[in-house]
Amino acid sequence: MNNVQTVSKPTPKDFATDQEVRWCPGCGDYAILKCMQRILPEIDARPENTVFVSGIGCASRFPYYMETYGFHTIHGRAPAIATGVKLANPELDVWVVTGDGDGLSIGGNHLLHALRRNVDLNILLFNNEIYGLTKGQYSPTSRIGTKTASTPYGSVDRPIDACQFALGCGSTFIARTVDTDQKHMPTVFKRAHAHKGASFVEIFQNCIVYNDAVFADFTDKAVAAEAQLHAIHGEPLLYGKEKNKGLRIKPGTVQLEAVIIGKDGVTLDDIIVHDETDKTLASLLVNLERPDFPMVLGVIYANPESTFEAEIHKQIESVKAESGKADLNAFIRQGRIWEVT
Amino acid sequence: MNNVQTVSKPTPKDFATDQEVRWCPGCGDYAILKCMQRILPEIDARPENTVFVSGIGCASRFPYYMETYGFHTIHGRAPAIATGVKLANPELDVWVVTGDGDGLSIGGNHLLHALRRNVDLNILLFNNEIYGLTKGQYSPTSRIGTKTASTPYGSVDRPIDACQFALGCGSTFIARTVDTDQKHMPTVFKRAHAHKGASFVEIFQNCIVYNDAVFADFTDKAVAAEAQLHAIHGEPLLYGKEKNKGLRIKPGTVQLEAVIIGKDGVTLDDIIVHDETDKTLASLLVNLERPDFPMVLGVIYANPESTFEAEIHKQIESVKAESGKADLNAFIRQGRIWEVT
Amino acid sequence: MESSSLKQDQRSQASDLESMVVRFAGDSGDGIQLTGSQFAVSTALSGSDLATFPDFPAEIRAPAGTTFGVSAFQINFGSGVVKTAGDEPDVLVALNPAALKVNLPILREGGLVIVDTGTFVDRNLKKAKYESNPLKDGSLDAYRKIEIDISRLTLEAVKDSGLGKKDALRCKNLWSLGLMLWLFGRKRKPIFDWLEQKFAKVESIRDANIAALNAGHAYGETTELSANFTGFRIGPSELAPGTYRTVTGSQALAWGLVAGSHLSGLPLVYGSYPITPASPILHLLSQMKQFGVVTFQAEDEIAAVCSAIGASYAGSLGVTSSSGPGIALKAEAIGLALSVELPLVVVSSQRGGPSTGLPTKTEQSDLYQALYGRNGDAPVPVIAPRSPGDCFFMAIEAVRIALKYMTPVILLTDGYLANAAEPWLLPDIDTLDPIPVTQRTTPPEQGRAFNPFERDPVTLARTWAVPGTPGLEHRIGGLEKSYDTGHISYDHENHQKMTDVRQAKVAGIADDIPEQTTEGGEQSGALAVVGWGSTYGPIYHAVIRARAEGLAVSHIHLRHLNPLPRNLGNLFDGFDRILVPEMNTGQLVTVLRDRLLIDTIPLNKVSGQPFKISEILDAIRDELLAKAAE
Amino acid sequence: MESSSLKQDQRSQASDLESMVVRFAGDSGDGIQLTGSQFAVSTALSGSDLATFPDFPAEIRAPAGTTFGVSAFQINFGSGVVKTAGDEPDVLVALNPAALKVNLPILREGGLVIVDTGTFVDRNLKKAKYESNPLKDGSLDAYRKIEIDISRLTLEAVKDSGLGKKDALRCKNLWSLGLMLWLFGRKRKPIFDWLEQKFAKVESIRDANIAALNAGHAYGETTELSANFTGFRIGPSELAPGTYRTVTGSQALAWGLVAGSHLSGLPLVYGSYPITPASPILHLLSQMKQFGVVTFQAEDEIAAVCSAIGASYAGSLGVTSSSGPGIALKAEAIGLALSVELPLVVVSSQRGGPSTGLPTKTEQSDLYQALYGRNGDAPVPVIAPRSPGDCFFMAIEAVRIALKYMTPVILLTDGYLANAAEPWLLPDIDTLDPIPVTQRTTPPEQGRAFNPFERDPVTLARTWAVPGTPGLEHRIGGLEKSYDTGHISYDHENHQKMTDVRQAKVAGIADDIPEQTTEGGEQSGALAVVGWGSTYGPIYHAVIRARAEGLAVSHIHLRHLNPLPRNLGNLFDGFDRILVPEMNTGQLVTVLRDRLLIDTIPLNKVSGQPFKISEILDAIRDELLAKAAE
Ligand SMILES: Cc1ncc(C[n+]2csc(CCOP(=O)(O)OP(=O)(O)O)c2C)c(N)n1
Ligand SMILES: Cc1ncc(C[n+]2csc(CCOP(=O)(O)OP(=O)(O)O)c2C)c(N)n1
Ligand code: SF4
Ligand code: SF4
Ligand SMILES: [Mg+2]
Ligand SMILES: [Mg+2]
Repeated sequence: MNNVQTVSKPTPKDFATDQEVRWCPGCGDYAILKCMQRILPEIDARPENTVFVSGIGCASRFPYYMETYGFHTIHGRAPAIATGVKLANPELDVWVVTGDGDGLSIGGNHLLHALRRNVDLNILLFNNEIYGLTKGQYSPTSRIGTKTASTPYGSVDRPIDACQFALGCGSTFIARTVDTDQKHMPTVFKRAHAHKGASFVEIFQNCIVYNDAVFADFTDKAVAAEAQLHAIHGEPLLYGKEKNKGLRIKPGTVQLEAVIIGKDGVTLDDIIVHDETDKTLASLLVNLERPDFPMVLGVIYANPESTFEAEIHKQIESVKAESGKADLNAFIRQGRIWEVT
Repeated sequence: MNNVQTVSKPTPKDFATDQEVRWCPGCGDYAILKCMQRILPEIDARPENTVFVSGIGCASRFPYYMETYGFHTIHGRAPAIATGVKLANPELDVWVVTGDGDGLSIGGNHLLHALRRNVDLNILLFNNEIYGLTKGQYSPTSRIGTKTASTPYGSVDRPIDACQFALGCGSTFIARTVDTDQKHMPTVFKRAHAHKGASFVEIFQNCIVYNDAVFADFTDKAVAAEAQLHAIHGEPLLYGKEKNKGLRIKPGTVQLEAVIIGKDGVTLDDIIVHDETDKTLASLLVNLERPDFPMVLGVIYANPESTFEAEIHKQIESVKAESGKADLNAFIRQGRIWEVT
Repeated sequence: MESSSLKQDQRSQASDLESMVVRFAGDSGDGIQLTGSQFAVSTALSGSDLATFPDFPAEIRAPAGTTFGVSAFQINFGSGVVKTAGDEPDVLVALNPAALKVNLPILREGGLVIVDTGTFVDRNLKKAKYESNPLKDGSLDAYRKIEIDISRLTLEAVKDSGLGKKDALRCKNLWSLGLMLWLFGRKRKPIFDWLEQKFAKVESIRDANIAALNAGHAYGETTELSANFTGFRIGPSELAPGTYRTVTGSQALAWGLVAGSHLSGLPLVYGSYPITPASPILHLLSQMKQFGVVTFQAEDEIAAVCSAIGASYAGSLGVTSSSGPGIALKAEAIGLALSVELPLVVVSSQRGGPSTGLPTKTEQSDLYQALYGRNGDAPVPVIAPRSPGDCFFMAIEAVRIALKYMTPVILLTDGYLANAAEPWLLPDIDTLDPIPVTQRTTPPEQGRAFNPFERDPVTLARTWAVPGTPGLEHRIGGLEKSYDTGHISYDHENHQKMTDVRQAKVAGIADDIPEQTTEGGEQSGALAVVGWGSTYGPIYHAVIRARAEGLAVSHIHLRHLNPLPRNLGNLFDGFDRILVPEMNTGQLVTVLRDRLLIDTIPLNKVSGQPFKISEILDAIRDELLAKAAE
Repeated sequence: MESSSLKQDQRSQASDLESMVVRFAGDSGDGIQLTGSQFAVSTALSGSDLATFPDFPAEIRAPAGTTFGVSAFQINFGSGVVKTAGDEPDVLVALNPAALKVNLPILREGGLVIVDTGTFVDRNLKKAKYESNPLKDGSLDAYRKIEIDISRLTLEAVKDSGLGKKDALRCKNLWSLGLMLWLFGRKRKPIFDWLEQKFAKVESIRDANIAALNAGHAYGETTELSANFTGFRIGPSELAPGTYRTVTGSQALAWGLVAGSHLSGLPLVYGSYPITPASPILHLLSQMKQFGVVTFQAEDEIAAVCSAIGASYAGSLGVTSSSGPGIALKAEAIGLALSVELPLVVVSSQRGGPSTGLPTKTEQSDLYQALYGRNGDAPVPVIAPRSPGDCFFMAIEAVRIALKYMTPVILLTDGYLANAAEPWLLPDIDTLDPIPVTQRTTPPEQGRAFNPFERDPVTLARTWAVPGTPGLEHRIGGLEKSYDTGHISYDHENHQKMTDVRQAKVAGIADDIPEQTTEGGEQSGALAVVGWGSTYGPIYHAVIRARAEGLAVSHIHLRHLNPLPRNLGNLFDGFDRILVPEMNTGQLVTVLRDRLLIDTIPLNKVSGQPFKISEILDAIRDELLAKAAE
């Protein structure tokens, strides 16, 4: 542990603990850790003011490697514990780290309520479509037919889409990124951090041991440009190496269509300009299905509202202001009291 | 209890138990019970084949009043127990009765997973925007500012919309109806029953004691026609006493617009025709906000997929077919065995 | 069961016999709870000691007139010490046939029953499942009775108020209250004050209620009633001098938590999920925002306890509360709190179990769960208040232990304590001992690492460093931790050491709690009656009565259940036998047999109802007279 | 700790001493578990009795070469009875420095260590945190050692295979295995067969592995090694005649559940959520779909137990399973099952606690939770297998009790049993007792209501009527039910009656389980060693050794923990003292003191590791020699 007593600006190294990192060699988690240690100094985060709260899973080991405050809690409950942290001290910068099992299986309910309440948390869901820590069972994001230790004949459950779920929960910030993309991920983390309220970030994370290459169809270097669309607020939804592909509204419908500029008379003007405050658009973007459509990454939805803990404390302050100095002796003597002599 | 030994067609009375109904006089639950007892004979339900599974809450007392099989379980867990029932016996007709607290607060996770797995359950969520049984605390569907026993200064949590949540969970059937509407509710129940897979029905139910008239702005007889839009597959999305109001796509956007036929050049052709298999449309419809838009009732989304329990059993049957008669003695003797003499 | 002759017997005896048990009963819509609590207020202001117990129907609002819709409120008051709501009512006010049906069986033989004859019509008799009219068929022969058409008299009394018939009839309860005030010589003034305040904005209702109250009172004074009944006179009790109020266990508990927050200087964060009978604490605390109290109605009990743990982690006083099934759901998280050694108060309001059980009934069957209901070797201090007022002090005690020892603490209360009320000598908060809290702020010396599991050598509490403190950044979690560094450790010997230190820490609290004393009776004798929690009242009275009969019995009441007071074994050694009344199948008995290796005589009652004094008295007599005679 | 002289001592003694403990250790990537289990297979086929215990790293795949990435596999085999994986290895195979570092401390003094010198390079030494090379600094002086550059020899052996260096080096484990097979005179044939099958589709790997195996074997036979070591010879054990296989506790448990389903004729519905060390049962059952087994990986433990309850409600055999924290989450639902009296089997695989604790380590600290971890008075039968093979029979016993008594049953296994393997005399399923099940199908007589809580007068089990059955429609739930009708009842006396009958039903199972016997030793004596669960092995051997030393000690092993066998108290009366070894802080001790009011001597070990025979033997000696001498 290092000793942050000076006020000098911390560096990425200051955010690394002395604990040996114990993920499998080649695990996508390393890149996410690196990215986090990199961006925290850039956003002027103070180690003492930063808290990582996690559940249980490979991903949830994250806090041990961050030289900040950290709480490795119990399976699925990190959003609830983090809510308590924010209620006690709204000033803290709280990051929640969770996995697809931790956050969407056992912890689905807490995720739902942290999102709908809009607690000011930065929630990072490391989605590897598998239970890593317990040695490879399928998860709620695993595709139908996934063969795992618990589904030797293939899974039959319809998977959930994390972002679609977050939208349904009334989330005010939804973004997606990829573990290996050290250019894109930092921008998403910074936006998530800047958003006041619950920021939900899905990170496609490769589990090299139990589910290797499950996202390769859009994360492989060779195909990424054609398969990923990086949504940027105010800019047209374009993708492809030549940025000549894009999304437009299929005329007369409420559906999106993947088109090529210059083909069939399509021009740049036909392409929708990304509006991250448009919930319907967000819903269309997260619902696009591969391989007919690109995988949309970046900040898909961001529409700030006041945060839960701020409202709670506002109410307390207004009651305090109204009632004057609270006196417990006086309070318990309200109503009928009598003297015995 | 009555004795169904003959094969005569049951009547509504045959579905009523001899137990005194113990809801508050005037509670909306009575009307829902009556509706259920009415439609079961109409859909040829057999009492012995029908199971009501509920959690805990006023709504969850429902099974006690149905002369079928019934299981009043524990708070929030009815979807999980019902899933077990269907796994054991897919032939049973299983209804889940839950409240906004039971289903969306403590039970949110099980509801999510029953919906995404598409277990063949008819899930009725009695939404009264309050915890009735525990004497009136606010619920996850209560609007901001709701004053209750636990929020004397008004609630600050952003509410969840049940149908929006169900959509985010990947539900294959979503409908809404109103407790007092004895014409509309039966049609919705019948559709829910006919749908193979998880059918999610939100019923706006009045809690006369703790949250009276909270839906009055669209359920009051005086305003209902103007405030409710009954969505019907294949028919234009019209409402109003004169059926002269409707919804259209705001040109060039993915937004809906409430318009009046004959005004501003709007014609019937502009009005969207309801397509219950269109998920985006469903998302737009459940997201419409009162009072600028009507409350959309009826079957908002229905897009059947194969059910969880069917797939599970299909897999078992195919393994069985492949492996021939299973012999446990032989099975445990597979691999290395040796004799000691 | 106590016979009426026995009761007569006692009346001629010692100080605690000058008491009277009155039970108000009617439809849930009749305003019985209000009537009862206002009667209690007026009685308290007259200086009587008292204890009350509301008996709600399980339904929110059951159909009018049915037996399961009957609501009752019982009050025991007297000039002596009163610690239970009374075994058998001496007076029953029954505002409809169903109320009579349900409550007559518990009225003592020869007791007084007052009925509203106006409600004894066919429809109501049928709803109450009466085959014939009990007022006419001799059913009440064993009792003294006053039959009044309260309905009609009320309508008459309020006829000038302009209220419709339905609203007018609602004043019945005030009419009956007026009559009862007259009967016991209580003042009407407190009720007037209350009505003034409550209905300040609806004058018509206020006036109608006042009119009804006066009419009922006048009826007692002036009508034919005075011929037969001159009214009871119960003098003021000899309570210790000071300022009093009536308080329920829920109130005292909520206030005690806020007091704990005040005394420790830590803001209170209360995470809870509604459940009977724990919800009132949430309701009460949510009305105390001026004290900076954060109340959080979580999505479920797991989130509730987790939010409290998160709050404690962030340096506040995290408290959660629930009842049986909800406490079960918190088990895993309580294990986390004890593993990471964070302060946490868990209030467990016991109710009838198992499973959903009997939510509105009282029971003591969650002691096992509190002591043992977690995975692993997971010791947690457990304490239990013994009376409504004691909830205040035990809440403070829970906060004290949690903060001093960095541990979750379980406080076991129950449905009886939650709802029962008693006069309470108001404490002066300023004179209560402060609860010192150390949150470390100094970083370790340069080059040395901070170990959050460094321990106080005496208490064995770990060091508390709160997020926001520079230089003390650290990580904690539910995996086993190194004793020396606080980092994750899979080391064999370390796990043994940590297991031992967790155990030693909780066991060591025994040095920090009062030695066990007897409540009544000598330090030795033929029999000790040992109780915990809300059985205090009936045991207290039973022992006093038995001692008045010359029996060598003492009362020992445990407030600390884990660890037990150090001297308990020694104290028990002084008694030939130990009788343990419990509202469960013998859970404390298990603990005492295990910890002290002593045989005890269990006295178990699992009916959802508190013990009657007579039931315990009978058991004492049985041990000391019947068995001795054998 | 057992000294080497003591070990020598024993070697000259009775039947269980002709045994040898071998420990394979290497990096998690080295294929240690495969090597170990193949060695076990070949050993078993030679007729030795054996017990194995894998010791995984906590991480999925820790960085290569680190101490926390070391994987080990221990096997104890011999010509006598073998019931533990052995206290201290006699032979250690260390495939890299980290493996040596971690495992050397437990090798017995004078034991044999075989190291792969090829890995003792600076980089690896540093990773293992060695300051100097242990092969050179005298660290191994107290041991016999064989230093071989296994890495190089392996590369050489497989150089014709066409494998790259990395893949070629992967064959190191087969090389070592070959050497060990030679050392103990075991056959290579079973390994060839296995390789043929496993790598049928990748000939190059198969051939390389065979080449490595042969090379290792040849090395022992032909090189300088044979000068110093002629190999050990452990003859076949005297196991009972019959067909054997090796089985782990997880396998036996999964098969036992399927057998229970088969014997009762009810389809098995297994609802579970992955958790160490319970997951293997889920994995194994999901491979048994041909038996109609439904496996359901639920969203969490609550849904898992609920799905099993739902399945039982619908007439199947509902089973759920988890470990400590997950079992805690199931508490509320187990309460529901016992309240509605549905059959349910709950498998609890204990691991190090509290909280997340030490997931990969074994412990017995969830006995409290099993017995007491629910709200209300909520008795549940609890049983515990004592060995891997016993898991099969106890799984059937759990099913039998659950179905016969309409109750949830908790089966307590642990991380050791789950992963440990032993030779198992294969039972003939056709000769096992069927489990009769009655699901009522006849409607009540016309006009009479069906009461689902009508009870069998002997077992007190309620009537089971399954949805789909005409005429038996009914409702059940977690609220208290009327004894007479099964409807909701708030009646006081009824609650007492139902509480009593639930208790009596579970207590009555004592009439339906075998009387307790001793495992070894007389029915009376100076000392009884009383255990439960996986401590069976070490207690068994310790008692045999102590008896060989002439000490009057017997072994009593409980498989039924609630209710306890009827005669247990009587049996204990025959002993002067009772020693209770447990891998917890004394949970069975609590139970025995409470139930039988007897003092016992606790012997507790909470280190995540099974007891060593010597630790128990020392405690026995301590009681019977040291203390007796005092
Ligand atoms: C209450 C409880 N249930 C189950 C577990 C076992 N468990 C630990 S992590 C995990 C799932 C991990 O999957 P995920 O959240 O996707 O994280 P990953 O390991 O893939 O990063 C499970 C089932 C546990 N620790 N606690
Ligand atoms: C584990 C658990 N927690 C809490 C409760 C208390 N409880 C019962 S019903 C309920 C909420 C009821 O609200 P809702 O589901 O909306 O049903 P309603 O009564 O409004 O129909 C609560 C909090 C319980 N019975 N069990
Ligand atoms: S198991 Fe998968 S997710 Fe876990 S550390 Fe290894 S590679 Fe990463
Ligand atoms: S409390 Fe509300 S929801 Fe419950 S029965 Fe009464 S009116 Fe209905
Ligand atoms: Mg994962
Ligand atoms: Mg509700």
